[in-house]
Amino acid sequence: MGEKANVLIDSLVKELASLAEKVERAREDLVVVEVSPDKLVQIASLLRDRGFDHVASVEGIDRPKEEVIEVVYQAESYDENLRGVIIELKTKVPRDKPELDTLIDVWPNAFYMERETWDLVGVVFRGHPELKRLLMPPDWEGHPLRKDFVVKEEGIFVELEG
Amino acid sequence: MECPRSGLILIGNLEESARKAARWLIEKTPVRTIMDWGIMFSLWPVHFTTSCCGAEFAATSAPRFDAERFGFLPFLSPRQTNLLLIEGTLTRKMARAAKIVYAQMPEPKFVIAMGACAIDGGIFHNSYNIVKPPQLFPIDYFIPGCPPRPEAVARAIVLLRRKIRKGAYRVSPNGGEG
Amino acid sequence: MWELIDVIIRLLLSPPVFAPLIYPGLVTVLIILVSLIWLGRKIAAKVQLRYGPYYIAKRLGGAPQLIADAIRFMFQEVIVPRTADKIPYLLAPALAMTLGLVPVVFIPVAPGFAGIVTSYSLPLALALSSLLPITVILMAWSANNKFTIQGGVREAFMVIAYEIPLFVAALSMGLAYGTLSLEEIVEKQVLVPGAVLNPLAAFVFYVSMLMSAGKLPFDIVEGEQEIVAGPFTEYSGILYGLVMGASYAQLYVLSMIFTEVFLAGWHPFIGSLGALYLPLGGLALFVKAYLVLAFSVFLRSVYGRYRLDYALRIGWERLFPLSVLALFLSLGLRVVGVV
Amino acid sequence: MSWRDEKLVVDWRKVAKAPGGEEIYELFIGPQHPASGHMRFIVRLEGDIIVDVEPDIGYVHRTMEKLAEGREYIKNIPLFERATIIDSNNITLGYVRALEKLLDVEPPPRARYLRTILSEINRIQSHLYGIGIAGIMLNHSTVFMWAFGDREIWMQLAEELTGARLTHTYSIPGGVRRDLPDGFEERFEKAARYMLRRLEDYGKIFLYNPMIRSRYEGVGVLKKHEAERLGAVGPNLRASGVRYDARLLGDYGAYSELEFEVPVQEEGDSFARMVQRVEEIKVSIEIIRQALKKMPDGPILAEKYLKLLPPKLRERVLKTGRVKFPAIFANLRPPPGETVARVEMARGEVFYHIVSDGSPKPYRVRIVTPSFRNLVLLRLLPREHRFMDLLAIYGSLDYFPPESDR
Repeated sequence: MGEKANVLIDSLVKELASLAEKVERAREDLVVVEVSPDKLVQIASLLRDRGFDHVASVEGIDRPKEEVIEVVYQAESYDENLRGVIIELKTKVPRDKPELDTLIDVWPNAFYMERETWDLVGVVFRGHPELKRLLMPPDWEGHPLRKDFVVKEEGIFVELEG
Repeated sequence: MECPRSGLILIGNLEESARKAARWLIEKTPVRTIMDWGIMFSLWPVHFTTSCCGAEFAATSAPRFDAERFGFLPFLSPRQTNLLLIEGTLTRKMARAAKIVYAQMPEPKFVIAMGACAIDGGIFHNSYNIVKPPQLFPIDYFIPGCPPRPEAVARAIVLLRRKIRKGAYRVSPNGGEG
Repeated sequence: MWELIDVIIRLLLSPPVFAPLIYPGLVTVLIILVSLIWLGRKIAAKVQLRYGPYYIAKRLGGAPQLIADAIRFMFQEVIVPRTADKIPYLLAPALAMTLGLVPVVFIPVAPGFAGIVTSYSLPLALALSSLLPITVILMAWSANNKFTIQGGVREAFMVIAYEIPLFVAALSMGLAYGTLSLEEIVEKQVLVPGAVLNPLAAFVFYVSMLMSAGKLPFDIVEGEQEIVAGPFTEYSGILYGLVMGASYAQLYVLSMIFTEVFLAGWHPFIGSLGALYLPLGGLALFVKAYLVLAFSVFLRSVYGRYRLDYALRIGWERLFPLSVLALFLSLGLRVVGVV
Repeated sequence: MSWRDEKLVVDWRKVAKAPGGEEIYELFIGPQHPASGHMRFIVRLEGDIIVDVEPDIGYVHRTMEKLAEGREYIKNIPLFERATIIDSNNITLGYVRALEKLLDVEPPPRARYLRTILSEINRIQSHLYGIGIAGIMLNHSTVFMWAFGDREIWMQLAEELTGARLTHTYSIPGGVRRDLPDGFEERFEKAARYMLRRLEDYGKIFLYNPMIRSRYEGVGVLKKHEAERLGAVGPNLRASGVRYDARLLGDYGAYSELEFEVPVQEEGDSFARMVQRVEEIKVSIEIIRQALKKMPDGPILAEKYLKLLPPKLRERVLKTGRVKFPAIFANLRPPPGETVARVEMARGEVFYHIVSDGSPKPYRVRIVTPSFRNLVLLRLLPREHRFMDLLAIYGSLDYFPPESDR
């Protein structure tokens, strides 16, 4: 990656260190930032001003052992020297009441991704105008990507049901 | 009104006698063979791509495996077509649509289940969002493969034509479940 | 006994019975329906590097494909949706087919041989052929389905866009020849066909003919990718067969008028055949009309579909001024006395 | 009621408020429709103007992320391939790259070249599929038949290379499954010359046909800064003037050793997107030509896995060029950790994020496909256009529902 890119990333890492709980450069093209839920919007708008103007993915990882759902925003940029880097914003949200502020004002293209995260993992994004089923049928209860939603594994004899 | 002599005396209400006349006309063998010949050569599938096998369904009507040679012309709405091709996985949401489309199609209709997913779930067999088509429609032919080659789809069409030619489709009860 | 058969034969061969029934009438339309749609599919297949209907009759190249389709349509269950109101829903296709065929009565096929010989056959034929859109709107309304209403509204827009240029172009030719009877127009084109005389009118007539029959690139009423089958979405079985036949019948009638007004009708008149039986002499008319039909069906494999407002703009801002120009052109021809 | 907003780029609250009322005509262009594909559009019209279009997807949601958590690592490759069956090497390459970063194994140079060749063949094949579908949306059946007919040539090339028409499952962690069959260069050269000639015919009958241009030009304009902020990907992004391509990151395949120029259009309307796809086919043909010339010799599976094979089997693999999977593939146990990979598919950039906890099955696999990224465009671009423009925009965006629903 270009020399200018490294300079930019290091300045960004230092800047984020003050706000976020933990910032580390996991790989050459990946910066992992752990943030508490309330400071998320502030850090996201800082990233947007630094050039990371859209989000590559919004995902929810269910961790039942630590009683927490980890919501991960991966921010990306298209301009010349920042294009190789992905900034990973991680926040932890309690599993029984997963609530978070929506980021569609900062990153407009997170609209459908947040809606899908609610649909599959069950994280409620406060302020999202259209939180309804996206991929699952409209009358579906429960959130399939949670670890307690068990799918029958590949048995040796797949029994014929129905 | 009981008729003393046997044979066909069409009196009584119009509706019932019209239906009897129609059935009498259809049952005559020359009319039935013409009807089978007509249906056999114009199997129009409805434009309803259910899943990723749709790419191979499109390749079947493409120039290399030209299915229009059999009179197989994908047509617009379920009303004018008589063949429903379930292409690949049938998710719950799509299954509702498929049942409605099957119900909308006029009577001499046939169903071909294309791809391993349409037979018994294929690679997605243990997914919670999958429905197995044999539970929904009376299926005439299954095409194995994921995705099946266009030759396999063409073979299914030819087999279906042979079945129609023999008139075997009339034996199966019309009101398949669903 | 023989006189009776002789009377029947003479009755059959007399113009008022033969014209509507056989030559320009029902039997020809049946032949046109069966062969034209098959020809269209074969031409489109040839352009698209494939075979088209083939296995139904290998040696004939799949010719009886349309007969198979017609039989299938005949034996398919006719579904009348509960929400549609039944009477107009069931009658409209039959009405469409009849209105598509009625103008055939006025089209002369040989000097002095037409269903009804009048001196106003051109405006009468055109006026009757413009009744068809009304039945299409009736179908759209009675089927009571969201897509058909969209189709009906589109048909209403399109009718006004192509009807006026069609009439003005045809009547400008009548003005040029000083007569409104198709027979005299054809008689006057012995040396110079109408298209050479007034190419503007020929172009405007042809394009608005395509718009009226809904052939590509003006396939907007039956926009199959946007509104499934336009006004004919809910029809199944023989009703859809009738409706599809009606649009081809209208195309056939308009192309017969087009050949008579612009391509010098039956003119290389085959005297020997004519002597045997008058309409046989008019074979050239049928051949020319069939070529015009084949070309308009060939356009299916060349063009996409215009947007509705673009097609209306073509109708209003290009075809209508052109047809007025054609009117002045033929006025000039009339004054100069070329004809 | 335009959705554009200076500060926020998109004012989602205004967009999400469905306009009700007397004169709104709501149409369900549903899963069964000649042109809707595997999804449903809920279109709200006011006269002929589209007031709001809501894509209702999820009809082909085969729950790949949940199934991936229940299967071993190697079994997920054919699973993720079913998301985009017409571009299968590119989508599996993303998963394999992420897995290789976890296992930190690097494919040998020859395998990287082979992966690039198959990726580009799939790109051409997928672009032709897109052009064909866009053509049938305008009822131009000739370009549909031509595109699907010419696509068969590339499918046959891919079949010779991998053995399957569509579902190749060609890239495996550490390399590829098959070596190049002999005589591949001549057949490719013939196919390339034929394709370049055919692209002129596509231009004459479809792209530069005045009738089709009237349907495409000025329709569905996506300006440059909106394309960036909305995260558009692939040809839709490059057609709006942004020179971004995941291949330029040099992270996978042999793209860093080949010179190729990423085409970019400026206008950003539907016509630019269609021209962009035709240009990208030409660039892909150029890439394959260079790759075939510069291809080094050598093994096609990483040394780390080759030495696990018994010696006699290893000889056969090196001689016949057909890889036999070493026993360890049955339950690969990558170290706990997370990796991210991005691969340029035909429709755009696919994004993978694998979280592993050391067990033979991944803890969580996140896949964001390019069509899912373009879904935002499908919601916003058709607003304030004519009803018939909806399909022109839908065709030009080249949106493939099974890939978006996963």
